[in-house]
Amino acid sequence: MTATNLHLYVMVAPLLSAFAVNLLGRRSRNWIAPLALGALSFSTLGALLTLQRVLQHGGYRYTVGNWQPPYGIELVIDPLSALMLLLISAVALVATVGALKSVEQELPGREHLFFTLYMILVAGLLGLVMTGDAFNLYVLLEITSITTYGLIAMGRGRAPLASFNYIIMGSIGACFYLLGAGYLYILTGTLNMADIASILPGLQGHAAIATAFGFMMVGLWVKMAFFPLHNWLPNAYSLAPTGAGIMIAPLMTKVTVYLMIRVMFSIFAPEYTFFAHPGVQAGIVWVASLAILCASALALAQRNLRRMLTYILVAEVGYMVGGVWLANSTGMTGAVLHIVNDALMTLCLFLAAAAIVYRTGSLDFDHLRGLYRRMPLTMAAFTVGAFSMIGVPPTCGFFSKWYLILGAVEAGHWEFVVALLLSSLVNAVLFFRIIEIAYFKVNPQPSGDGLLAGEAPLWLLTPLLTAAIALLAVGIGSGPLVNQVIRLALPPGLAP
Amino acid sequence: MKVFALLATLATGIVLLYGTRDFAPWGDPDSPANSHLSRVYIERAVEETHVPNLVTAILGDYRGYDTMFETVVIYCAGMAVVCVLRRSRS
Amino acid sequence: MIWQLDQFVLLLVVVCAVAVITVRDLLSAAVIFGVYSFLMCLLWAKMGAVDVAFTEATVGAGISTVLFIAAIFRTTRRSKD
Amino acid sequence: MDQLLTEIVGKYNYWLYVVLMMIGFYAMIGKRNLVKKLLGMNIFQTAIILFYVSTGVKRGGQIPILDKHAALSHGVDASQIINPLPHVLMLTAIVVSVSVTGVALAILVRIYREYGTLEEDEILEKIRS
Amino acid sequence: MNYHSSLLPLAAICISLLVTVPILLSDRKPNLRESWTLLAAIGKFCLVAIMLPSVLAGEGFVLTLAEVFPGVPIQLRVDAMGMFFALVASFLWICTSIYSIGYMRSTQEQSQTRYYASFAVAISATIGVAFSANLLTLYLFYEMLSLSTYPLVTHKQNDEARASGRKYLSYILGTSIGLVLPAMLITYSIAGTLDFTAGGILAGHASKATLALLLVLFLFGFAKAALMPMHGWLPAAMVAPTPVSSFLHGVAVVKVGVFSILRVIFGIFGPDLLRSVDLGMVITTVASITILVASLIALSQDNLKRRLAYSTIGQLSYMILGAGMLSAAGMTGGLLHIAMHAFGKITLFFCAGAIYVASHKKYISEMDGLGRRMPLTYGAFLLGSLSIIGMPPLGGFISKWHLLLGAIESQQLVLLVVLLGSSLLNAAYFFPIIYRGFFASPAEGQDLSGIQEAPLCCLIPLLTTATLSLVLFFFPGVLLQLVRQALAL
Amino acid sequence: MKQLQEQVARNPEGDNLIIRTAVRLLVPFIQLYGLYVIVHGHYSPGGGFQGGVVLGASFILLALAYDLKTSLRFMSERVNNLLSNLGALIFIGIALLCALLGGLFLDYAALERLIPLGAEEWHSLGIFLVELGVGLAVMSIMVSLFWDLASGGDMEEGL
Repeated sequence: MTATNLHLYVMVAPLLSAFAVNLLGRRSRNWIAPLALGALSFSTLGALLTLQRVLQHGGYRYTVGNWQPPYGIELVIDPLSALMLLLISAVALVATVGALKSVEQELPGREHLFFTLYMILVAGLLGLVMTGDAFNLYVLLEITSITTYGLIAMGRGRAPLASFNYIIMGSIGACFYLLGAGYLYILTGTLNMADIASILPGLQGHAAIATAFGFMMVGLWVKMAFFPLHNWLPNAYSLAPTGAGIMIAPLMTKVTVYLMIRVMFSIFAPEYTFFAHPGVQAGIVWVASLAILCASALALAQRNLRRMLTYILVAEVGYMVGGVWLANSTGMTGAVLHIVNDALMTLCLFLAAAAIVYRTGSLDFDHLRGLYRRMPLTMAAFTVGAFSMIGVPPTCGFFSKWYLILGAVEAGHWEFVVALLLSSLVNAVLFFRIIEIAYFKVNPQPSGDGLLAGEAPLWLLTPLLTAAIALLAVGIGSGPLVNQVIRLALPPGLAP
Repeated sequence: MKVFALLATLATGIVLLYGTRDFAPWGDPDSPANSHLSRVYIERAVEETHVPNLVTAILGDYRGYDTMFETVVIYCAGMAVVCVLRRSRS
Repeated sequence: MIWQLDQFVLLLVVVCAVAVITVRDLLSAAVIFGVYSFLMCLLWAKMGAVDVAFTEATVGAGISTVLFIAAIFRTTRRSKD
Repeated sequence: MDQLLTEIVGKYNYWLYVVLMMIGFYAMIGKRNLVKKLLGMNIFQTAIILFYVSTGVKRGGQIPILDKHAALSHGVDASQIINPLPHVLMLTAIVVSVSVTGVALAILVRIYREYGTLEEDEILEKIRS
Repeated sequence: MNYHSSLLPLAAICISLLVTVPILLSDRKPNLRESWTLLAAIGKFCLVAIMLPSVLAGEGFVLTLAEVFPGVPIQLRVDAMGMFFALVASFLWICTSIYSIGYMRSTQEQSQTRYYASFAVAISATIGVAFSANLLTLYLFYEMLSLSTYPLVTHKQNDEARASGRKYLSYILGTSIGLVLPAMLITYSIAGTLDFTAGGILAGHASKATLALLLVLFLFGFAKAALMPMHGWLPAAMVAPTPVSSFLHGVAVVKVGVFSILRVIFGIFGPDLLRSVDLGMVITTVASITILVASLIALSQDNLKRRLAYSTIGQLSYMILGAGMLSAAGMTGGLLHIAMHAFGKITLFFCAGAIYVASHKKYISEMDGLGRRMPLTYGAFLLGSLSIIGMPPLGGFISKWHLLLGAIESQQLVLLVVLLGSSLLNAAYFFPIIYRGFFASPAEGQDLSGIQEAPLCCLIPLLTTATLSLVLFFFPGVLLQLVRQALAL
Repeated sequence: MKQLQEQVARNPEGDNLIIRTAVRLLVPFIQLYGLYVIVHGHYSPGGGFQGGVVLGASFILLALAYDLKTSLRFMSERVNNLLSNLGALIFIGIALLCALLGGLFLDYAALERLIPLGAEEWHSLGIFLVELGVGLAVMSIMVSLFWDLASGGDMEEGL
């Protein structure tokens, strides 16, 4: 076999750098930045090459340890996972640049520990999108979860409690997934996704398949904070150290959505997931619509920027789950595109929040007064991110929303259309409320303590502006992105 | 809250039990779980890895990738606890 | 193993599990959890999973319980439910 | 009735695991004490491990440790050996479980330091006030 | 029309967009900043004017920027209709720029840099709307315009301004996201394209009910056209500085709304389709109601700018009414009224601003006798109002004449009554202002002696536009030809 | 519990003497057994993980019988951290080495190019090396988990 190991190097680089950061960063924190950034740059480059290769020559499978496919653990590098590899490594790279400064401020003396967990988290996410093995997926899911628990619990005040709730909910999710995988194992005797998929059609009508599918789905929904199961997310993400939030918020939920797609299409087939029980499919779209509406409504009630963003995040999960479950390729295109876009939007907004918190120490709405005057570039980038969330062209948020709504129209799910439009409107209200405060309300006492005037440091500003530019670039380039990448990445068997 | 928890628990339990309906009886050597992958492991592992303890052979080799992450998991746990709890003594 | 003993272990496992979550003293709960793990380990050994049983004996009945107890020492034994 | 009984006896392992699972799950979502939740989580995970391990059982099978020379020279009769794959998986699951427990306990200590209690309702009250 | 690929349309749009950078950089140097503004204004008009001869000769320009959806690129296209609008808008921007400089300096407004930067972005978006080749591109620039005018509306930064800004945005963004976006998506899923095509793209694809739904969504979705009941933002937006109001009313915002509706009627539905399914009625009914109600409300307003605002609401519906008649003369009149009203109304706003600069008066009841102190301003005001009422020899007469012809042509005598009746109302709310200015004596305790004409920078633009609305009556040639080409008559 | 702690504080040596002596005698044997479990994982139940836990348990026993400081004398915090990194690095390093030597990731047979022993033997040896890494990592992490939890993170005093 002349397979390349490149995609594995993409994953191993951050993993190795985690140990290096732990060992060397303990001595001097000057080691941290070059190690982390070097590893992630390498990963990004590798992911780019992998994606290019996949687009040119088609996807490939790779078996760790050179065993026959169902016996060893198989990795699947298809356009979708290659795209996710690139997304994760690039977002992680940008996020790391931003996190460096904010961690230095918030967790002095513990940076090397923070970045050890952080790099392992990146490696876990990268591994997660490649794996083609149902059990390996569980292990990696737990790696990402444990690192996240740790990162969140490093926050101040109520963060440990939020992290504990996350542990309980996350463990329930992981256990449910494991149960589902176990049921499949009993039925098929294998853990390889492709192998399961080839055996399952012969087992039509088994109640255990439905049980397995249900449990795997619910497990993943808990992990991605799909609406009725979302309670843990807002606290966990808003109380985490700022540096952790920058990284976790854009990637965790998105990767879990990707996993849902993987499970639905690589293990089960669309014929099973969508068309065997049309009532279920319609029901989930309804739940997704409800999720969007409720999360948007909850976001309205928040008085803190980061908390508000977390509720928007929950709503965005509704977008993606709903898009996937529309069961047509337009909706799926929208969902996949939204995975990319939402990762970038969330990155941009959380980076902006980090920059604000770095300078002013607070994200309560009342403290945002007159911020445009003091941090014009930060707030400009924030505005771009906000526009993208609202769905103003040519920022990228508009384009995925377009596909999602179009898919919903095609599928006749008008409730989803209404939910998407209403949530756009709510987002407009949410963000313009902030823009109004930050732009048009003058700070009564400009010289309050801690309210240092001035723009965020370059280490925070650069990634922030990069993210903002990426939002515009991806928006304008979404045509080629969809045509040349996402169309290839769509799972087969969907209604056109 | 407790009532809700109880209901959720009961529902989960019932669904899980319902799902076991189609499973092969307990201890059946020919059930899918015992025949498909595992047969090959049992028959070939010693020959291919020279390790008589099949569990070790599979753990270390066939599914070594899992085990690698298992090590990373435990490493993560250690680091996470240090992160969360340890106060620097300086 | 004699099947009556087998049944007894099964019963005891459930009893222990219930006890773990009902006992009001957390230290006792942790210790009972150790017992529960040990019984589990017996069950698995009987099923032929020697490696898993070994691991459970060292981890579940050993380390986990010790960690629980350590944490309870650092916090509180009290529990309202 | 008779049929049900044979069904239960024939699959008693599943019944046992579901009962344990329910106990653990209930503790995780119904109990207010954080340590109890954690104990529930451990019970839940052992239940799952029990479930997996019991899928690998073969009636009258031998433990999956072979005689190297016999195996190399005569081959192995797979139906005589207990399925090792679930064991492997569960070793990993146990590790994961203890890791999560460790992290959770560390966080518990932090929570206790912050609020002086491990009861969820008391903590929430303290946060509110 | 033949289209050549060319960078000219992009240049015409981007010149003012690019100039925001030097404007922002020259924050501390007002003279430099304002020369940039003027430079961009003149450059933009020149770029538009360069394209004019080709368009008149039947040659257009096209530029595809990016293909974002299958079959729907972001594309710029210069055709007669776009040219017509761009010409008017870019010319009036020069006037507005000069006027802004005078106004902002003499009232010493805060945050002028932000003001000029937003202004530049807004005019770019306006030209972008004019040159959009399809609905998606139009939507893009439409949103850009909404967002860039928000800081202008909220310019004063006090509670009232913020409240109006909120109102403005909720109307404009709410309708564009809530109504236009779904309408656009439905159109796309029905027709598979969003290109503006003569004769429309929906013919043969949709039932009458769907068409009616789409039409209603588009009509009210482009809330910048202020069709009732989507007009609430316009009077509220009057808190903005006067140049902004004149920009909103005369040049950009409202006209963009009307232009978008006309584009949709001509390019998406197609007059023939609307005629065949008899949906013109919907448009004319809504427009007629708006005309009459708005004129009546205008009568009761004492605040000069509010009265002008309601007048604008009514006048906008003239244009939509004309298009809704679906007759050649009616459509011509509707389109032409965009330009005629623009010149007239911008004059009126300039005058209102000049009065405010000179005397700090906002209410009509306080303006007794003011005309004698500011004869030039009031003279211009007279010309502007006459044009809007539709009196010869002013530009407004031409468009109103066409509208009347169109009403007759389409044999809808009700519309004739509406047009004539509302013209009377127009006269009724404009003449008292002029009368009081020239002939009434100042109220007790009012001392007008210190008041004189506004600074030259304010005066020149308003005199220019007033003169032009006179000139347009005699030389409407170019505009008329563009309109005829646009309607392919 | 408090009583017990006070008792210990009052009488630091006395009652615990027997336990301490026993532990002191026992610990080397436990550690030997742990090593045996790791090394003998090929032929009997056990392996890196179980052996690592047993090794870790020996240190925990020390900390329980004496106090945290004593166990820190046997294995300092730095060494512990080093060992945990080393353990994980051994595993990943070997996996990576296989890939770098031209095979696939974790393909122990590729190590053949380093020292020719035969593919099967390398598989066996590879598993052994990897288990060693697992054992190291598990041992040190278990100890550090206990240290942190027992002392509440300040590493000053144990239970």
